[in-house]
Amino acid sequence: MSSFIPPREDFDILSRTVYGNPLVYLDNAASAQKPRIVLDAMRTLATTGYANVHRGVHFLSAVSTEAYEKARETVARFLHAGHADEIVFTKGSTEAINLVSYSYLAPRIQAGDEIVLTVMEHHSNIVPWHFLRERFGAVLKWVDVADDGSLDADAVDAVIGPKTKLVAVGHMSNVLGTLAPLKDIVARAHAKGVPVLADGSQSAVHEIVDVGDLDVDFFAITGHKLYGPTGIGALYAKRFFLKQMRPFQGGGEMIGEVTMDRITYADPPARFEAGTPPILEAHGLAAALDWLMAQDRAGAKAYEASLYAYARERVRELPWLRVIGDAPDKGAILSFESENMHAHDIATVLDREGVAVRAGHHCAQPLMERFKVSSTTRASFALYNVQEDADRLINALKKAKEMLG
Amino acid sequence: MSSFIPPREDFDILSRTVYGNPLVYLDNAASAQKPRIVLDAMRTLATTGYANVHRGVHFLSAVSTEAYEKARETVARFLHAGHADEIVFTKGSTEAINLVSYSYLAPRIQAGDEIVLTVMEHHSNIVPWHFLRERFGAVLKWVDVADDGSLDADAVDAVIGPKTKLVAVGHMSNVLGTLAPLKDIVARAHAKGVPVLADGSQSAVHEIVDVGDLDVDFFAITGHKLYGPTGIGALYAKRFFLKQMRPFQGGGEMIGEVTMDRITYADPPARFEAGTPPILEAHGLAAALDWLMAQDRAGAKAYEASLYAYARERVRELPWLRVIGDAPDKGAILSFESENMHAHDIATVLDREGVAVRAGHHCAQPLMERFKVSSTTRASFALYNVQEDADRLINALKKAKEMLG
Amino acid sequence: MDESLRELYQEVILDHSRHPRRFGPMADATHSHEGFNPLCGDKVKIYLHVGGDGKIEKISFEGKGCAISQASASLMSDMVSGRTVAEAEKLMDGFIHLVKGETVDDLSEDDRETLSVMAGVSEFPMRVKCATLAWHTMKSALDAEEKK
Amino acid sequence: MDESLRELYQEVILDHSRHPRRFGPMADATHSHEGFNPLCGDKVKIYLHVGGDGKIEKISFEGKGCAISQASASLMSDMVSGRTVAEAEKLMDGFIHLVKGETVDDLSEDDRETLSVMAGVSEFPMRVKCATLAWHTMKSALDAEEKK
Ligand SMILES: Cc1ncc(COP(=O)(O)O)c(C=O)c1O
Ligand SMILES: Cc1ncc(COP(=O)(O)O)c(C=O)c1O
Repeated sequence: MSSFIPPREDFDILSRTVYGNPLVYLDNAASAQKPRIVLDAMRTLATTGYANVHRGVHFLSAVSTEAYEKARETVARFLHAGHADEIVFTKGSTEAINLVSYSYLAPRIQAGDEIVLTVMEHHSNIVPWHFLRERFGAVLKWVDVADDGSLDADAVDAVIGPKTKLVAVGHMSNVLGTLAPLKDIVARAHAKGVPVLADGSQSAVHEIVDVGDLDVDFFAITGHKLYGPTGIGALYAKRFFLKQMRPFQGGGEMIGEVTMDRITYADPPARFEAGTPPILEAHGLAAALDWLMAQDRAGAKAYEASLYAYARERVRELPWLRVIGDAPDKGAILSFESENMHAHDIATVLDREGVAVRAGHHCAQPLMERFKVSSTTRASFALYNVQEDADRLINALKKAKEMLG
Repeated sequence: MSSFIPPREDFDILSRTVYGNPLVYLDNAASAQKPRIVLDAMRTLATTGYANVHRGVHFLSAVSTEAYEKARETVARFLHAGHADEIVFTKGSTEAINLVSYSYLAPRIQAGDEIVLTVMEHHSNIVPWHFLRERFGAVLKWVDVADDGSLDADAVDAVIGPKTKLVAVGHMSNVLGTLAPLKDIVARAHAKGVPVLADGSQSAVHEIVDVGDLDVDFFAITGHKLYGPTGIGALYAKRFFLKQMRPFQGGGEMIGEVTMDRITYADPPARFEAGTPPILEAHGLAAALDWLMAQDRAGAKAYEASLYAYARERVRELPWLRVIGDAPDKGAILSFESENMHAHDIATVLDREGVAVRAGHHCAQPLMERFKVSSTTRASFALYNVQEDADRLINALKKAKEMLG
Repeated sequence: MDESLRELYQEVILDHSRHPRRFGPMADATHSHEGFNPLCGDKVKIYLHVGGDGKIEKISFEGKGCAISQASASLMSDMVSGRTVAEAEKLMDGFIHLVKGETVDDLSEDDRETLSVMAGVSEFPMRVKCATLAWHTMKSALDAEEKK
Repeated sequence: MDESLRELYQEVILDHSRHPRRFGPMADATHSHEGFNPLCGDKVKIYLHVGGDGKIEKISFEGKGCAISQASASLMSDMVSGRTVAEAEKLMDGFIHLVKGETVDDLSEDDRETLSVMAGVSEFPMRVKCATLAWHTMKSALDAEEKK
């Protein structure tokens, strides 16, 4: 494989068994496991330095506030954002995308205005735009992918027109593993004066993301796929956009001054963080990102790619499976279907073998329609997976065929 | 005091020191500390049973899904809701109230329609309604409190008119400690056909809340004030209302079917839970509520009341402090101000004595205006506080007077 | 290999799913309803022809989904055909108890035995919804008159 | 009692906060700005009269807030009066370094000594914003011409 050594011992859960078999966790695209250091960090803050943030002058509040704001800097560093105040903490990437929809686009959209998206989007990067269609008459313009699942910047460019108000594109597909040519797409869109939102839910954990280099205007990430806690995510947005955006949720922390008949709002990013934020989770996310940044990331990427290549090759032993998504340079996500066996049945058999995969539409129904399948089985790799995991997957698939096929 | 024994040993943080002094944590209304059992529960799920919920058929996903849905039942039990599907998980009570604003009221409000609220609301129960004023021309009708901070159901009734679309009232003020006569208010509002939202952020931890008995239509709670984790809260809403409400955020989990030009939505509560939910946090909240429900709650309430009464009495030794909020049967929240000493300066001195209190406007600026103060110092008690905490508070206040006064 | 898997995917289940009985639309249906599990995408549409005496004279279904959901729809269609609505609903209650691993009284020995081919589902909590989809859909179809 | 507290609330600070210098509005201000810390509610409004030569001929302020924010506004007003805008901004940079506990070069010995009465703030990170509010507000007032 490669010289990268998977940091398995950082993850207690990886040594557990499932129905008597050692766990093979290949559901990483749905959610990644969390290294011990993340859980420790959250616990330590909770047991030694916890209080509500921002409004307190006492010691514990200072400790928690510092941890929270330091987490913002860590996210900025992770994404190579120029300024920490370009990071808005959210519940996850779903909320990050909804924030752009409600606070940036909704007040600017008129009937007939267009939003460009691709057929490989996750529902979280579809439904918020459907809302604008339903509520304001926006028009969704869909960009197709090629049969191998690859996405062409030209194809995106072709549908960007004078009425396009936003290009919303997944950086990496959670089903196909396709990596979008984001930098190219951004350049084309900007040439026509159109901002770009990228859904980085899948890419951020595998790629080294540099929002400055990509020049992307909005970038959404979600903590639980980044080896971090649930309940936390972030939106990166350029200051230029944040400044013009109206608030999304209303509550504590996001106001300037409130009277009975008048209200002013705080500057970004506070303007978009109403209420008590996920304090412990932000701290946990920072620990996860620090942990991830301390890995040999180029090595991890190559390692994941070699794991994927190995699994992809071995699937050829199973001619009754059709792989969906074979774009070049794609992420370590292997989706397949079988004419005779339903994905849920396959996944159930695999589960009894200790192999955890996801089965279903993966919140990407338009993509299922595009490939004329109702569901797929998906094995997705993380940096803690090993070659044996792929072998166990193949063996379990053979058993599924035996039993169901 | 009383026979209730404060469960201090469940909270590691309570044995720490601050600047060499044992911690006296009296900032519970901002956020409560978390018992060990909550942190353990989250860690155990993360290290033995974690995966994304709902869409997975594999073992870990089943474990996490069961934990998540069981947490919903626990919240329902805690609030005495009739059905678990009347509980929507949110990031906190701020999001819960915004959900009602966006999904219930926004599509129903017209210019000139009225929303009734009280001057003692937290910004989280003000700003979402200001949005409806700014965006749709709604009119906010404010109910005053008496000089002792008490709220009269008659006063609420008096402003409910034919154009009132919602009464939004805090169940317990986070500054005054005033307990609203909620059952009475609900009865009056319902008599005029107006639904009631109660902000239970402060009350749920002190009172035994029975949403059925109160007959309240919407009730918001927040985990971190309930000895639970950050990043989680819940909205209770009657099925009747949930069914009519449109989605708030769009994304995974909340849809029925998505195509390129059409979309249907899931039934409640899923319809309102877009994206990966705070899985570990919901589980942690359930652990906190189970822990709380296992306490002698009537005893704890009496105990907190006796702590408050003691502190209230001792504050009389300090005639240079003016207490704000002296309603009968109020919660254990003691707010005060001093003409010559600013709340932040007082809090800073107290902090060096190890006494953590909050100072400022407490996200209740209209209330500050009502009492003609710019800020107050607030000591708020939890069931783990002890009489010595009150003594330490008084002594520290005397030192503040010495130093500042 | 795992015994409970063998039990779940026993031959009769696989046979039902591969060769579903009473599959297809029905032109003269008195009741029909489409059921859907948004989490996994399983779909089933149930057609019923109920006579004036409350008897289910005909039933058919169309659907797409996993072996469990399709076999369950096929098995159900076979079983309720010719029974009264009340009997069908009793059968449904029994079936739901069965796949949840709860005790089932109230059913005839014969019905219990026929249904028992799906008892293996009770070991697979994540699959219970697959097994019950057709039954809930039939119930919705039958309730539709009053509800809509 | 705590030494750093004594340092923070030393007599000259309390004196400034109780008897603020140059307090009140200014009718002929060339620049003014209202600063606000939404987290704690501190407010300060700065009025400046800047001459054609870039000299701050007059300064006054109004405000409401903690001892630190008011003392800082008072001290600042005293110090920048009669200086050029450029000098005032240099003083501000020095002050901000000082209250953050960073090294301060670039200031005269006299200025450093005068400012040092607020050095105690550096031990209280949650109070730094109180101390800098007036200075940031003065800066915004001076920048306003270009910006607005
Ligand atoms: C009365 C009241 N309402 C609402 C809130 C908002 O809760 P959260 O910040 O957890 O959303 C709070 C606490 O901050 C509160 O005290
Ligand atoms: C591509 C993609 N976008 C968005 C999301 C939504 O992320 P979350 O559910 O954490 O908000 C996911 C994962 O669920 C995803 O894979």
